[in-house]
Amino acid sequence: MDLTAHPNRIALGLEGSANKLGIGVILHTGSSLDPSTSTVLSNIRHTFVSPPGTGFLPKDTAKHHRSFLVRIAKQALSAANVSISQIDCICYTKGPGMGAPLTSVAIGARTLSLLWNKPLVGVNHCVGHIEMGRAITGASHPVVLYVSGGNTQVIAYAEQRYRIFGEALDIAVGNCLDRFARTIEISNDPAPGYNIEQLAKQGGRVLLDLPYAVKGMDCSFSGILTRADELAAHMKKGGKAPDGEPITPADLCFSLQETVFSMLVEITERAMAHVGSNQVLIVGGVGCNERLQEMMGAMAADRGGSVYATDERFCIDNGIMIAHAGLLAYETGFQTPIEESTCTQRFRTDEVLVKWRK
Amino acid sequence: MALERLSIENVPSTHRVYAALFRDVSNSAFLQEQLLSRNPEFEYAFLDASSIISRIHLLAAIFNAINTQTNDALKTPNVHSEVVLSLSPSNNISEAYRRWGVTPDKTKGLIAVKIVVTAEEEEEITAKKVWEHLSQHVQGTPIPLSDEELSKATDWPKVKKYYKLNGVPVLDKFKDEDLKKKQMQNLILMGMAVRGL
Amino acid sequence: MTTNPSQTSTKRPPSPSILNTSPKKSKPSSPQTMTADTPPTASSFPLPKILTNPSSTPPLLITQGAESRLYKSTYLTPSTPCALKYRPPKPWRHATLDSRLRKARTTAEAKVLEKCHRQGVPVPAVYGMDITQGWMAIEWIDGIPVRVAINSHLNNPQQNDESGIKNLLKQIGEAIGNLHKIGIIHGDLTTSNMMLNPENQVILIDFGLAAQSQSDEDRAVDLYVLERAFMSTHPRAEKEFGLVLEAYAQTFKKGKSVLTKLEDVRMRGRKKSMIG
Amino acid sequence: MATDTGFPCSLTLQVPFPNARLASVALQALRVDKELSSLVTRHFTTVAAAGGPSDLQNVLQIEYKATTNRMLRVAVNSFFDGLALVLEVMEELDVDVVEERQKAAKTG
Repeated sequence: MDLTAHPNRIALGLEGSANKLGIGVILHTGSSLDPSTSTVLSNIRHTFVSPPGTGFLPKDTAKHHRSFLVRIAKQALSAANVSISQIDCICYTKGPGMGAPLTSVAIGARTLSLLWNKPLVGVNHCVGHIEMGRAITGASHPVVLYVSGGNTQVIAYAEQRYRIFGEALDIAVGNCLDRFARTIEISNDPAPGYNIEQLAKQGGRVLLDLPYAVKGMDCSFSGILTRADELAAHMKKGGKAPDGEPITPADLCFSLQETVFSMLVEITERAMAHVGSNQVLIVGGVGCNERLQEMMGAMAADRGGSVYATDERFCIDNGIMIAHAGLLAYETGFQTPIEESTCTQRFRTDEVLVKWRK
Repeated sequence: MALERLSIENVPSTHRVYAALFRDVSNSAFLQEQLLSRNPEFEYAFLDASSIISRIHLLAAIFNAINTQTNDALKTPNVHSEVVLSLSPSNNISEAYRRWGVTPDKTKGLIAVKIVVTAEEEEEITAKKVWEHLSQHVQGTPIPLSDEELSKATDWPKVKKYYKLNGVPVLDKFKDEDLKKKQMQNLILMGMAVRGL
Repeated sequence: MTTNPSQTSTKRPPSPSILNTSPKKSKPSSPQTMTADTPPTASSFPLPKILTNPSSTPPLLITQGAESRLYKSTYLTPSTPCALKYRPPKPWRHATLDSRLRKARTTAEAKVLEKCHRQGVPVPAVYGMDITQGWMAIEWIDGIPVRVAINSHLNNPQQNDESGIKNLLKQIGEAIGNLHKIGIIHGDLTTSNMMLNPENQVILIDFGLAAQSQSDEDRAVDLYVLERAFMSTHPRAEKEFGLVLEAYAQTFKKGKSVLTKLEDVRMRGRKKSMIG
Repeated sequence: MATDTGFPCSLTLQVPFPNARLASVALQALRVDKELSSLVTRHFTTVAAAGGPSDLQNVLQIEYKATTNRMLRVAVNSFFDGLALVLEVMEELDVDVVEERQKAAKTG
């Protein structure tokens, strides 16, 4: 059966691989052979915010997702204003991510799939980000920088796979920023990275020396975090910057951002040079950062291209991207049988057969 | 006239570079004395030809010196003394003068280099003046500044010592003398390029 | 008369991107190409002034790499072809960090190339450089990037040149083994950063991220970087990559323990799909 | 009940549902995820309620076996977390409930 023969296809997507629970409804119109149109019918999110100085633990995050799943699903359905009979499939995040939160959301997705008698589609979280980014920005063949709390990857499409050209060899960049936010005990609300960004805007007087660790198209952040933590301890003891002024949290946030973002822009540029592309798409939670977008934009412009980024509705984890990527796969005939609808903490971007692209 | 106007890639069009090679020089002490006393009549780089292996070797030193001058980063009094320092793989200036500069009694083969900034139309007069002055003061036999003549003058054991080319594994690999010399030249250019790094 | 290199270069036809690996689309790239044949784009930073002075071969932009531009020109004499590698300032990067990185990388690159030469590992020679301006003139290597060579093998299966590709992969392993043996880490091993010269010898190029190290960990990461670049660049030759590692361990006696370490590095890499 | 030598601690849960369909939904939704520990085994079935018609399999039955009581408790607690979500989804998002609510929203 050619599903794209249906003029309208609708999917419900559920995401909960980290501390955001997101549920959204997407509509695809037109044949997928022609450029089909994607319309966001609803995109609802609820974030588990842990107290300053702490990270989100799997157990608490899973509990949050279970408590809010029905409420958020009801909101998503009512905002989308679609009836159950109009929905073609239920999409959920198969991985990668934290086990317990993923499983909680998967249980909800399976129950809906069984109750509504709709096929289930397991989606790779990273592919969700990439496809949503492409759909929103119209970037056709970009090098993708995927930066979040769990992932740092430079990706480009080739021969039915999103191939990983570069990645963090230890912790993800978002994890580095989040953990540093804990070190200096700044708020996790709305997100630690957001608060680092705001603080960094007050910095700029000095650039404190942090390790710069790029290896080919890969990079590493744990050494930088260690050094930044040391500098924070130095600051708490009244330490001074090279210019003789006391070190401030703003100096630290500024220096940390400037250093890690330079690394990200550099590995992205390397990938662009390597594959011969001048488009960059930034996805993932860290992709909201305006300084990162600005640096990336300047780099891309220098190469005669441009940067594509989405706002917080789409770059922060959400349900709509899962619905969208799931529906793309579903349109090619892909389904996940209930008995195989497990979750997996480790699920590499390049494991997915991207059948919907040429 | 045995004075050659050297054409070097990327040298500013305002610069003129002249050089001459002499053999059997008998007044090296006098020549060095003029440099030491900063005699304005003697703004030259006087190089000991036995420490130079080829034209490329010489050109590289001259280009490096001119580049340093255009960057306003001279480490020695002027562009001519900078040519001497440029030949060295280390930052020790007096050692560079001793090894590549004119040395009383020891220097028999001499390369004189003159770098001037002049307009194109004055070029001919300038060259003539330079040669008149040189041939008047250098007591020796002018010969063509060719790779062949330079080769004859080269004191290899000395050059190998100066550029640390003894016991370098790569040089044993080459049977062919030309290839071996090219390898040595590359190593010399690299030694000069990474000077002090 | 000098010409503006960026103007000259924009007229060059774009070369095939690595993603077009299908036989129909990919064209053999020019034998003049020294490294990744990315279409050069207009440059907002001209070359340092000294390199814009008269030359018999004004610098022609060959590639705009990530952190450097590569030009073809001549050095000192019209008969000495060279590659000019220029690291332009990156305006998007903090000026302090930018100047620190550019200087450090140019210095490290030159030192590594010198060491390779002295130890007999074939790499391009450094003819001259200026670390404050961020350029170096290096020996021009004729030939084609190994990436192009591999792809042309892959795209001509009827030629039955399986031995050709195997021999090439073996040579790659040997070249890296020899490099690691003398305590150097390339830092950016890809099949675009290797040339196959007219004598069919594999020459490693672009030591812009190279470092000196004797540690198995660093060596393993070096191989891992290549492995990943190889898999994404030549997915159809994925299974053959083992030949590179085999030849590596044969050339470099301590290579066995590096390969063991490589397993760890791979595992760590896989973990990257986990949170935290 | 006979106890396995390696898995001495056991517990059988029975969860009655209004009908066999919902019991089956719960079973399918909950049995997919593997037990995280190898120290716990479990078996899902649907059975008829004691004293009810034998063809009405409206009870979800899970037999747990574990090496220690602690492992058993962890596994069963986790099961209840999942079950609670399944029940809530059934109550609030089953087809008839949603349709009801959408109709009400349109008329109201």
